[in-house]
Amino acid sequence: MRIFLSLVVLAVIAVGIGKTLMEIPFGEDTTNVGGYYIQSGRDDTGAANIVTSVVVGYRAFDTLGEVTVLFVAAVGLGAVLAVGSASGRRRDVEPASLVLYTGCRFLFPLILLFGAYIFIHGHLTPGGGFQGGAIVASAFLLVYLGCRGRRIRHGWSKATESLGGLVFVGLGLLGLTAAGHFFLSNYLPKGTVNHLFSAGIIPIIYVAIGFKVGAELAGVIDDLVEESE
Amino acid sequence: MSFLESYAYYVGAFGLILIGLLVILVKRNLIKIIIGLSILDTGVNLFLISVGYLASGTAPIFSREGIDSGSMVDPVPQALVLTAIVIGVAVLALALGLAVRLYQNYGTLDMRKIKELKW
Amino acid sequence: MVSPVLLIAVPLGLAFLVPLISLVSRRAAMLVPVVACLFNLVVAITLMPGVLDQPVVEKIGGFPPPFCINLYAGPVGVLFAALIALAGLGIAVYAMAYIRTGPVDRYHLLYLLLLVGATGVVLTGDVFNLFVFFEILCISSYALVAYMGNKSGLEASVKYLIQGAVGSGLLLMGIGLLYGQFGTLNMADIANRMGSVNQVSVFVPLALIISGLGVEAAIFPLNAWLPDAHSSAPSSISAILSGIAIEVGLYAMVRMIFTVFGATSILMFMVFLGALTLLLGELCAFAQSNVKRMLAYSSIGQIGLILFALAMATSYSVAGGLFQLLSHTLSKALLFLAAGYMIYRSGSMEISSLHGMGKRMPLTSLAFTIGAFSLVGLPPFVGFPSKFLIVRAALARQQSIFTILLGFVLLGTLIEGAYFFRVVQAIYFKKGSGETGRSYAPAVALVSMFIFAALIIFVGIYPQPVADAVGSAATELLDRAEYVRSVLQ
Amino acid sequence: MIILVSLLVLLMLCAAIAALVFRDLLAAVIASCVVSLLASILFYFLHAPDVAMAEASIGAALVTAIFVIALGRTRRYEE
Repeated sequence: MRIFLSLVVLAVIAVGIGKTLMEIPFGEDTTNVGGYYIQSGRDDTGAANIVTSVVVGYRAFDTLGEVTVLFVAAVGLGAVLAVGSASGRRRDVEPASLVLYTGCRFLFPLILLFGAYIFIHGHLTPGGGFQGGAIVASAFLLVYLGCRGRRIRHGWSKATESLGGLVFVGLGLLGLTAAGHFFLSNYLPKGTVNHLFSAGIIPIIYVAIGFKVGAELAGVIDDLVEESE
Repeated sequence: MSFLESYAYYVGAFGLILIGLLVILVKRNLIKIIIGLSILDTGVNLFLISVGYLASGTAPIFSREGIDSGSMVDPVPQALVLTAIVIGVAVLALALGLAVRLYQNYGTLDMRKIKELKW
Repeated sequence: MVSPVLLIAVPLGLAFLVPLISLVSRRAAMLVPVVACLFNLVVAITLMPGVLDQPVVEKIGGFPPPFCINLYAGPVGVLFAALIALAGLGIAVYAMAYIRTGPVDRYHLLYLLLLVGATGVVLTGDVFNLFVFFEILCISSYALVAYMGNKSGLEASVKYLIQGAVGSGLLLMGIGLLYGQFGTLNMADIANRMGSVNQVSVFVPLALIISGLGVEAAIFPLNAWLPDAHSSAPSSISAILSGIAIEVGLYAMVRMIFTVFGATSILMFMVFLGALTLLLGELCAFAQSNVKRMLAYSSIGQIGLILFALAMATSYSVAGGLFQLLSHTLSKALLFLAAGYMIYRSGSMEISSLHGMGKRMPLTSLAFTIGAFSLVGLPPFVGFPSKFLIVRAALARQQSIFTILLGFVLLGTLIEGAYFFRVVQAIYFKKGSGETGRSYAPAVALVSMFIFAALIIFVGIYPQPVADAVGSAATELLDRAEYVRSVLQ
Repeated sequence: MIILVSLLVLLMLCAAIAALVFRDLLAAVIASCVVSLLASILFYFLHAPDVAMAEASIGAALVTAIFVIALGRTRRYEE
């Protein structure tokens, strides 16, 4: 009965969306805003990667909100797992085998370096703060596999999170006083397209996001591991 | 030909959305429901990207000189999906944290048995 | 010139500062929401006279709309921002005394972020940006509902999270369909192009967006999460969820229907839905023996009443609906805050355990009574002028269908009066069984309840300034062409 | 191209159905990881390398890790 009802609901949704999709021309260039971004994105923001120029330039406010969502989730997860939980003490775990341990120690700095590369070059190549931050966090995941006793220092990860967010908001607020008087306007010199030091505030913001996202996701993993062992 | 290809993407996206909703509606295990949410998210993201797809296009990156800007795919849906993926992982992490706490308190993840609250 | 973006950016900056502050002192973190709300209140009041003449369109990044995200600070947005800051301030002051256990710094941080999310939703002029701020609002409320870490809180939070996540999935799908058809995400730009497409094809995105937002706005039949979440959360969180979160959801929905879609054809359906939500909510509230569940169901009823008024779409009725929204925020926040300490004292949420509370906690009981009378709509409290406006607006339509529906609405109000008087009677006229010694809530909490009570009485006696503000807000909500022109000029 | 894309879509839907029917939650989690990975490849074909990277690193890797950690604390089999 329940399954039948669910199927009926799904069928209604499917038919409705299918009918609307017939109206959307697919594979044709009908976009208004997107076309403008492609035409003038390089000149407006100085980033070679147009997706980056949209994410951190035209729609940077969305990205500020997105960073906040992740922050909320990390803080909320900490709050949910902390209140009234049975002792936060970690059970003694069997140490990892030597192969795993050595491999993790070898890979950890390389992965960190790769993550940093991804978010530093966000305005030139595919990738950016979020992807780079996730890669950095996966390096910390490796630490939990290989070196099971190690913990992140909570103070440091918290401070990184805060500073990343503050840099973002602070740069935006500076825009209100700097030339243009707009929140998050790109007031730094834009340089030459396709150079590392170009695109004004975009690389700075992406580096801040990279650190922040990395610290947050590592903190999420840390919170869950602390509880689960 | 490109019409058929784009059709395949839509079928994939809506397949995922419908399967995700089905998991959420039918299953009673909380972890299973959260898996359903993640599948639903992936489907919605795939759908959004398909909207901006240009059959003969290139990625919207001026990685070298001389790329025709007219043939680039729409960058806006990609920016939106980037945001949506991060929001999705935020919700999932919180949901899993709640699931862990719920299991500590109730000893089960079956939503039929978790009924402290009456109407 | 004060920029409306400060309303979002400064509290957000303060929120990012909280982890650093709490490294030094955990208790200092609880002052941050108070400071942020005071700042927002001052900014909103400074902006108010300006936006009544001419709405401020803030272009973020400095690109011309529709290429940037723009904030639209019209009368509605600034009024809501002021209301959020005001209610947020009162409840933040209360929470300084009420929240004693658990990671206190994280509570205040999440609370501040919830307010930031709500402010963002009411100010933004971009569909996807609305989705992002909506998620901030939702995710922080999921976490806050489970804050106490008890069984019922966790269960309510999980239910809320699952329904909310499906709702935001639907909302995102609707936004994707809109982008596919119009190639833009700016509300004014979409509204401008709405006439150029087949009306049937925008119906599905409209339905998806309404059902996505309806989950948070607690419109029947999408409100199964609300009674659980509002009754299991800590009382200060119940107050902010009932007073701000669902109202913001309703605002987003109304903005979509009126401004973005201009969908006059579904308004009649929304009127029916509002009346139905009202009746069901009040009937369920009548059947409750648990105080907080009763208040939660009463919130559903009130949301139905507000939706009923807004969906009639005349300038009188929309003004009445917005006024009712304001009065519901103040009254319901006061009710939950007062109930919080009465439950704390009696140790149980049952109405029967509140017997004799009028002697045991005189000031808190008085606050509860003021809130209850205001919500029912008795003069001289703020609930009276707002309900009066709605009744007058419904009669002014001069159609029998509205008169019949108005009859149902008044029936709902009668039921509401019945169950609130039952509680007030229990508080004052029933003999309590246990101890009878007097006690008072902490001074900080009493101050916050006093602020709300004073506002309820003051606005109830001098409704004119608020009535003027909601009047121009109603004009803004109904005038699509003006909205489009002022953004895209 | 069209054959490859159709094949990937078909595989992806199969993995999603597998995530629906498996009683072993660990297997279901891995199936949903496969869904994310295949979606990430599809994103690449749709000329969205940024999104493909995000989906692979966040959607496939981190989410799966979080799921597995959470499963370690709860029950592995659906009752």
